[in-house]
Amino acid sequence: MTLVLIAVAALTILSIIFGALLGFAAVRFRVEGNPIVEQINAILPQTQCGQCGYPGCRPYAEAIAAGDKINKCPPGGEATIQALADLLDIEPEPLDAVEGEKIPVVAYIREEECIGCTKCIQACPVDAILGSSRQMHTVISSECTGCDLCVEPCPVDCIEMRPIETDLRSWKWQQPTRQYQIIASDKEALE
Amino acid sequence: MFLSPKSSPHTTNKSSTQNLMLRVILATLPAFLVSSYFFGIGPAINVALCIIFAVSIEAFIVSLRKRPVSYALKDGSVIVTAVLLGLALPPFSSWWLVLIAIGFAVIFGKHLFGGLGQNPFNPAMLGYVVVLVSFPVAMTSWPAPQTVASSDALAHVFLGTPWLDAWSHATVLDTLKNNHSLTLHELWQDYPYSGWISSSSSEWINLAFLLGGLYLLYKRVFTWHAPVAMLLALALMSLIFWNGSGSASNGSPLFHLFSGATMLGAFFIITDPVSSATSNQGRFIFGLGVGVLVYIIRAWGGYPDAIAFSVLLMNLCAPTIDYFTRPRTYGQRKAKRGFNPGDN
Amino acid sequence: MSTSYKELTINGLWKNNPGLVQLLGLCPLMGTSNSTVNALGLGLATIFVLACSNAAVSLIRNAVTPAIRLPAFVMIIAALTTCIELLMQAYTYQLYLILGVFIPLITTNCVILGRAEAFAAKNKFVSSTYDGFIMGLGFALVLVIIGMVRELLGTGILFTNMQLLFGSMAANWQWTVFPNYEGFLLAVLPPGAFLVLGLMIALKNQIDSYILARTPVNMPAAADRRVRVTD
Amino acid sequence: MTLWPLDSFHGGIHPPENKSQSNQGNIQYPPLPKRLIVPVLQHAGQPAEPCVEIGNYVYKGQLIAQNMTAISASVHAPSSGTVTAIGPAPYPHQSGEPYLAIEIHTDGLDLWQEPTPEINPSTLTSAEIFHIIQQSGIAGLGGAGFPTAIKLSGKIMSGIDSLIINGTECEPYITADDLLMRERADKILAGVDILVQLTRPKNVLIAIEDNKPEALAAMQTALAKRAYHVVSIPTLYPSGGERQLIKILTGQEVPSGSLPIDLGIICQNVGTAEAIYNAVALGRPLISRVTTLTGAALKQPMNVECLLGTPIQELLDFAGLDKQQLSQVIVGGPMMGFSLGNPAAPIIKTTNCLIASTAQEFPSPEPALPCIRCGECEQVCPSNLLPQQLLFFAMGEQHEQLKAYNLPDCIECGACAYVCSSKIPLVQYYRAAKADIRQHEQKLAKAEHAKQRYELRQERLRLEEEQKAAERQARNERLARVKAAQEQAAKQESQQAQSTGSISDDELKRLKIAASMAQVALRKAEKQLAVHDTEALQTQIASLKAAAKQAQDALAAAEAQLAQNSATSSPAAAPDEALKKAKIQLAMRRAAVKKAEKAETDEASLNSLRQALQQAEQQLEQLNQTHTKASSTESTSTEQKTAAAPISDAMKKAKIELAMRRAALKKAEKAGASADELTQLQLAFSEAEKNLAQVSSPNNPG
Amino acid sequence: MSELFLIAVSAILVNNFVLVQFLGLCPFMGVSKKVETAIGLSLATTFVLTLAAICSYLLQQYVLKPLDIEFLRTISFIVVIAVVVQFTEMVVNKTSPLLYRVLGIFLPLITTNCIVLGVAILNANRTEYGFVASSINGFAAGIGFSLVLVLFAAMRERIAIADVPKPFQGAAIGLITAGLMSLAFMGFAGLVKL
Amino acid sequence: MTIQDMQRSISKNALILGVFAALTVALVAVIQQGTAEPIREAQRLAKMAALAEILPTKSYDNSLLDMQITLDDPLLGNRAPTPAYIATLAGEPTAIILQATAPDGYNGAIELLIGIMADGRLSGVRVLQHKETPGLGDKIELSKSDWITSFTGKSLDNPRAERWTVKKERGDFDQFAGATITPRAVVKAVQRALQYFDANQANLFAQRLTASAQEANQ
Ligand SMILES: Cc1cc2nc3c(=O)[nH]c(=O)nc-3n(C[C@H](O)[C@H](O)[C@H](O)COP(=O)(O)O)c2cc1C
Ligand SMILES: Cc1cc2nc3c(=O)[nH]c(=O)nc-3n(C[C@H](O)[C@H](O)[C@H](O)COP(=O)(O)O)c2cc1C
Ligand SMILES: Cc1cc2nc3c(=O)[nH]c(=O)nc-3n(C[C@H](O)[C@H](O)[C@H](O)COP(=O)(O)O)c2cc1C
Ligand SMILES: Cc1cc2nc3c(=O)[nH]c(=O)nc-3n(C[C@H](O)[C@H](O)[C@H](O)CO)c2cc1C
Ligand code: SF4
Ligand code: SF4
Ligand code: SF4
Ligand code: SF4
Ligand code: FES
Repeated sequence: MTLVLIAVAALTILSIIFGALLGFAAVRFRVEGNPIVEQINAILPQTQCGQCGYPGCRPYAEAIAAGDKINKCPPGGEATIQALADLLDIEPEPLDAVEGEKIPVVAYIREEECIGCTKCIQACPVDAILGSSRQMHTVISSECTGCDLCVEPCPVDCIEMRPIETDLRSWKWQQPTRQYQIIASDKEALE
Repeated sequence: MFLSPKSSPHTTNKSSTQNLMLRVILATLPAFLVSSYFFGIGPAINVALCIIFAVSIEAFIVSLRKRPVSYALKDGSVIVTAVLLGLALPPFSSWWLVLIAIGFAVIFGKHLFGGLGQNPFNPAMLGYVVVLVSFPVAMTSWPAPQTVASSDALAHVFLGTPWLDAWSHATVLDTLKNNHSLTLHELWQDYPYSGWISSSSSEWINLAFLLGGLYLLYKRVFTWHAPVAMLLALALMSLIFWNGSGSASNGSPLFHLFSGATMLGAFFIITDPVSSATSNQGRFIFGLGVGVLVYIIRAWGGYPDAIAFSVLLMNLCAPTIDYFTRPRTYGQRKAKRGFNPGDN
Repeated sequence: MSTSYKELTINGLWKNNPGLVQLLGLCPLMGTSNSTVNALGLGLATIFVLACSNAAVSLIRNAVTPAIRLPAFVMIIAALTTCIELLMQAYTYQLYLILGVFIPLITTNCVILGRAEAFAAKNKFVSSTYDGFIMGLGFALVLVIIGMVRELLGTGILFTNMQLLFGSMAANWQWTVFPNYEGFLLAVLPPGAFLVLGLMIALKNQIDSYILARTPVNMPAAADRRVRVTD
Repeated sequence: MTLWPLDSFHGGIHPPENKSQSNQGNIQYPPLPKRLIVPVLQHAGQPAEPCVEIGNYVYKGQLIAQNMTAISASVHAPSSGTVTAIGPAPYPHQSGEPYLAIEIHTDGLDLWQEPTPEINPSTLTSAEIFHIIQQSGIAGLGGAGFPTAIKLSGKIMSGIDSLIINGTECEPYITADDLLMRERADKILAGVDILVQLTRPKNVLIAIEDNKPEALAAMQTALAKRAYHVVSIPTLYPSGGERQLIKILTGQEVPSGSLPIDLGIICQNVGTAEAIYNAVALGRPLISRVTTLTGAALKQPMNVECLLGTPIQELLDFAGLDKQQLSQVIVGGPMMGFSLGNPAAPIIKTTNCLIASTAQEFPSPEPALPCIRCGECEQVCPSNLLPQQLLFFAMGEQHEQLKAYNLPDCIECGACAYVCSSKIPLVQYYRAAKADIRQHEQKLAKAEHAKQRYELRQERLRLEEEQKAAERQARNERLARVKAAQEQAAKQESQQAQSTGSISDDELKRLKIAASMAQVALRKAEKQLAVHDTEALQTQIASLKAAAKQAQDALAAAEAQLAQNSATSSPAAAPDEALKKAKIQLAMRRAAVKKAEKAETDEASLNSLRQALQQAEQQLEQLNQTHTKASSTESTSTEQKTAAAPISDAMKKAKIELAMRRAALKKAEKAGASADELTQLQLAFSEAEKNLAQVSSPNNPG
Repeated sequence: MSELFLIAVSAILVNNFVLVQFLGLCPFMGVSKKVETAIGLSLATTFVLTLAAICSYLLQQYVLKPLDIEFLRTISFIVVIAVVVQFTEMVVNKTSPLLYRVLGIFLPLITTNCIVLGVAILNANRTEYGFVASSINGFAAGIGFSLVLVLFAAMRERIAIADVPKPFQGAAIGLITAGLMSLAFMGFAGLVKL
Repeated sequence: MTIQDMQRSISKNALILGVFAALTVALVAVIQQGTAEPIREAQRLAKMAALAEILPTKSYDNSLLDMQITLDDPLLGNRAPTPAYIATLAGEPTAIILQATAPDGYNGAIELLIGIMADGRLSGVRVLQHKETPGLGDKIELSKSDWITSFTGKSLDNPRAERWTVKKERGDFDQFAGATITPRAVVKAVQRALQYFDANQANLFAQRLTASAQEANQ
């Protein structure tokens, strides 16, 4: 029985000391803020489109920091998932979206149809639409992130998402096709 | 029309990977012949079995992955692996042992990592080590030269008739390891086949590999860095730790350079471009590492020959060596090497 | 978090299996899987500790402050481990000797602390206990399967030395599967552990993708989730 | 030849030279083409802007496209004739895609606008010379095509260390510079003189590979008493690369990311030197160049002096193209050139060589095998990169790693791919990866920008919200104070508070943004202050605080003014008021219709709703008309209105109607409405269209 | 002296704690995707391991043994380790952002790293180990861990871009590589007989 | 942060952790109390079983574990002093059980338990602990092969000293195929233990009195 008492006493004393130490450290060395959120936010594409289920990129960054999945941002696509996986040192997962990655687009307002209702202006998270009430609106395509949030609110459906135009100068080299890709049969592979 | 334009350059030189592999196979010929002189059809059976198994396994795996089989096979690299493994295994190994060795080499050594060019470990040595640790008895039983009749050999390999004790024969390295009382002279003397430096079959085989290796060096299949570094390191180590006497002293430099698989390793194994370091500097370090490890394991470790383990151990280090031996790019102030916690 | 028991079960045994998916608790998984009996012994011990620690943590989850959460949880786990260690020492002494350091190391089996932090610290008593049990079971299953595979490949025999765990009545459970087997040493040596687990994970991946390919995907409506940034 | 201490660079290769085919004869002059296609982008950088119109007559050497930005070069008419088209035209590029070009039908007269007197450049000041070079559209003729003027602009005042004249011509097949040096050494040197006058270098080095003895001799002879060094350098590809050449000649390396000029070195091609002479001394802008025509598919390989804009096809025919033999046309050399996407494309300033090759000459590559890390590529890379590592990272699209392994320092010389034993098109991987990285970086920059805009917007909305809340509160208080008294006045006030679209509102918005931005800056600084407390920061914060306060004050003042304004202009607001009401009504009706449509109400009720909608619309229209009248008569300022002519209201209405119908139709289609519903909607739609046509036809002035 | 050297060689190579003795595998598999992070974890682990070996030796010699409560070994060791780790993390986090980036973020991972408790317990089991031998063993265990972790990370960086068959991508090929590493380390078998 | 803040944090955390410690340790201590006896029993049984295995049951009548002395001699090769057990029949010493270590096994030391009868014959040898390669060297375990029983009945001069080695070196003892080192190490260790016994027999059996005295004291 004494052994029990000794044991309990010894470890309890030890623990009290440790508890006090940590209690002290918890106050003395408290750190504010959560830098990881900033880092995550820096990786997200800042399209502010809400497709991740959060109202904007920053809230999603906070959610990731709190443990949400990293594969919910369609505009960011695989690259963002990979970057997040690297940052957080977790396994990348395939994109959790119905259509997967999209080709880059910008909004285009068919001006002759626009009735100037300003609904799209209110919807655009980055103020990429110019115009005021009863005036025709146009999209500043260099500012538009292609989030398509303005499409739905438009009462006359005059906004469409157009693929970003390419020309000679935006033409880019593609990776050569791998040999096995050329000859490989199209059967479902072990891959 | 020009869906995927092809980039410059529009012309290339005549080198080709198939050609490289072919040369390596060709260069093993002297060693194969010498080996056959000593061990009869043993090496031939080994090599033939290895090639047959290797090609079938590779074809099978590639087709499992739904990739074009002919494309994967035509580089010939799997044949190099098979030939080298076949020459490294003891003659008259049972067929199933050969199968396990080459199977591990091709599957675990090569294709699980994505096939040619992507394997971190040397496939042939991987296969060798797998059977070495799994069947140490069979793997350390070398037949005494010119004792095994072909028919008995075939029966042993394919039907599993037991190995006659009379055939079995400790190699010099085994003896060095296990018998700490012989003089150097006695060490060599034990072997009745008159040789150049002394009298063991292993010298002749090593010389043959050296010949093939020099041919490859001449043909610029690889650079001198790795082989020279390895032989240098091995010679230096054995010189430092040699007290001039026999098996109690871990052997002389000449002894180490011409016993076991030294020359096979120096010219055919550590020169495998895929699994060694990439830059010349890196290859030199790689070779040094192999040489030092070979000596350490031979002299103080538990295994008689150490080429395979040393190569695998250095394969392990190769990416790290590459990481720390990046050259300084033109116009960069210093090479980007090592640990930079600041960046990211 | 109110996860149903079915979900917990599937999670623990397959979808989020600690050994195959979370890759936690690898040390005992490798270190004690060279024979079935070792694997079984440690597996049972782990189940016990996991279930009990989850239960305990869920009971005290509201009482700890962040600063001492880790030491407190660890203390509970260590205490439970010590209990099982003492018990094994008393009643399966031989096995205790064989498993050696891996019994006290149940304390640091990452699965246990992982579950304590990830599940028990947020859930009620019963579901926490169940989660602990199932996770432990999932872990033990993987452990035992690896143990069996390694034992079989390495020696050609299954269930040797079961008497260490089950007493003398189990002495003749030994089953020679391949008579005259040479023995493939690699399997019982350290590398074998990694290779067998690696192959098991690959197998699981393959099964998963097979299942995925068979089940028709029911497209979730993307619009459901869409949140307006602006209004 | 001067003995000059030579250094060397890492790697390099010796591909077969194949120069003797084309360097036997003299430079030839092909006939004047009927049609010149002159792209507005013939150099590295931004395109020039056309300054002629279709139908204009242009003289030879006349400016037809002006450089608008610094990194750009003007374009001049290569011959006299009529501009027949300005638009996308075939362009020498690997993609085969067209580009904006000015097409000139030559008149065969080859008329200069005015006779150009020869001048002695030494009489000109540096500024004048520089101006001439800038105006003459000179871009580097060595291949990269960098506008020469900017290259020279850097340190003219302080003088430079070395001027390197690049006559190495290290690529196989190309002999244009060789011939140029043999035949026009004096002109080149005269051009060099001008460059020397401009940049006052300590050394002038003319580098020529030792496989061109005639050129070396010619240059040496022409040198006369000049203190320049003609340096013979060993033949090794790519010693002509600017950075490699600098290393050979000076032993210095151009630091990654900086330019030769940072070392006080300028490197110019021999052709560029001649072009400078032509421009400064003869007053001739860059309108032609020497180009090598070679390849086994040509009967007479040669060098030609050809006008920019000459279709490549014509030149090849001139050199005796054997169409049966031809497999591809390579623009540039075999190491760095590209295979031409469209043979109708013209010669441009950077086109130094055309190789009409046969299939045997450049056989199509064998299928690439996997890289075996043999390290050949690493041995030859002039930039001392690790091509095989870059390849793996490029295949894995690991941009960070690619940057860490210095992909940006790859000069795309192709030496690695030339020696690769697995025949991997390495350069293409690098080009694709570089393009991806560039694209990715642009995306990142854009994201950052978007983030800022988003945050600004959030800030603005928040401020507006606060503002509104404050106003609401104020209003309530006021209402409480005046209670029942002057109900109408109170109402008006509240309307004004909400009124949008007046001038001062805009002003107000601007001020608000300014205020909020000041606030944001202040807060950021304060945050920083919380972390590191420095004096500089504190003063900064003080000033920021002041700025923020100022902004707030200005905002408050503006608001006060606005309140006054609206109080005074209240009568003008009356029609507005009615209009608004009508609109609201309209919107409500519309919404009702929509709802009904959605809910699939029966036709009858829908119709009645539609009628109501129409009514509302008419009402609105009337009001609108009166409103426009009113606003046009009244002297309310209309700054805020767009400059575009107001579309007549009727038309607008019709348009709106049309648009709505279209939208309804689309929506119905999407929702999978039944067939007759659809037809009905379609009918309505076409009616609306007709309507619009009616309304717009008399109205439309065009 | 040579005894200590052999202890170190044994812990680093022959009986490498990770590849041969199977301790610390979770962080070995989990934090080995990038060389930089691997180096960070290595440094942190080596630090904690040495510290833990020292602390647990003192605890064992001066508390547990005198009081005859050695059955509390596991519980007291782990609490000491947890507290030391957490305290260090808090201090580093606050005082040195750079050090925190390099080491700190890995510290919490280390409490549940078997190698720390494992070495402490193995040391305690080895009654013949004195203070110096215990500390050396702890430090060498850390070096051995670091060695294989960094080598493995460099290797995984390479494998990450290899064309690995789908079912093997990720953890599976990682484990197989680790297995082959362990196979290579078998070459050291018999080198040191402790 | 205020002083009170800190004090509160310190005392709160200390208290909670202390309570935890008290509770958990109490649990462990109670279990320890409960299992202490069975553990001692298990250890004792295990040891007894091991000892009993190598001594003929009829050759002794004392409780071996009670007749324990501590030995330390280089010939035994042990790193630390190890216990030895003396068997007596009717008070007369009949046998001794020693622990010896073969330091030169293939993978390190092999610990042996060696039973020697009073007349110098081996009554049995067992391996306590070893690290030899599974499948090769581990055949020295009785559960893998009965090689180890070949020692029974041998003594220092049976066979003669030069034959105390493996057959390969012209000795009397079998080696396993492909593993000479392990058996040789064991044979040598056993031989040394016999030499030790031969030299110290009288001394050892005399110690039994002290041993039992010690036992009494405890
Ligand atoms: C954005 C940019 C700016 C440049 N600015 C200068 C400059 O100021 N001065 C200069 O001498 N060259 C300048 N260059 C040109 C390069 O130094 C170099 O001459 C050109 O890229 C062609 O070299 P290469 O054919 O060897 O690649 C610039 C290039 C680029 C892409
Ligand atoms: C691989 C490579 C090879 C080159 N070879 C030559 C060459 O042989 N002659 C040349 O004048 N320019 C060559 N250049 C272009 C030069 O780098 C550089 O752009 C040019 O000399 C600058 O002069 P410019 O602006 O007058 O054209 C080469 C560039 C590269 C990247
Ligand atoms: C993986 C491996 C494990 C080995 N393990 C042992 C062992 O446990 N005991 C032993 O005596 N020899 C062991 N050896 C040593 C070899 O089998 C050695 O060649 C042998 O002891 C020499 O014996 P021999 O004279 O019968 O050929 C091992 C060798 C290998 C390759
Ligand atoms: C010089 C040279 C040496 C080679 N050495 C080996 C070798 O040691 N082992 C091997 O499996 N393959 C070797 N190969 C073949 C090939 O590189 C090998 O199959 C790849 O490692 C498989 O990806 C060699 C090839 C060359 C060109
Ligand atoms: S889905 Fe991506 S881009 Fe859109 S808001 Fe969410 S994080 Fe931002
Ligand atoms: S204009 Fe439309 S698509 Fe573009 S950013 Fe704004 S809301 Fe998104
Ligand atoms: S193309 Fe780039 S990587 Fe290849 S050799 Fe030239 S500079 Fe080096
Ligand atoms: S030359 Fe080709 S095969 Fe050789 S390392 Fe370079 S890229 Fe790989
Ligand atoms: S179980 Fe050992 S580190 Fe996780």
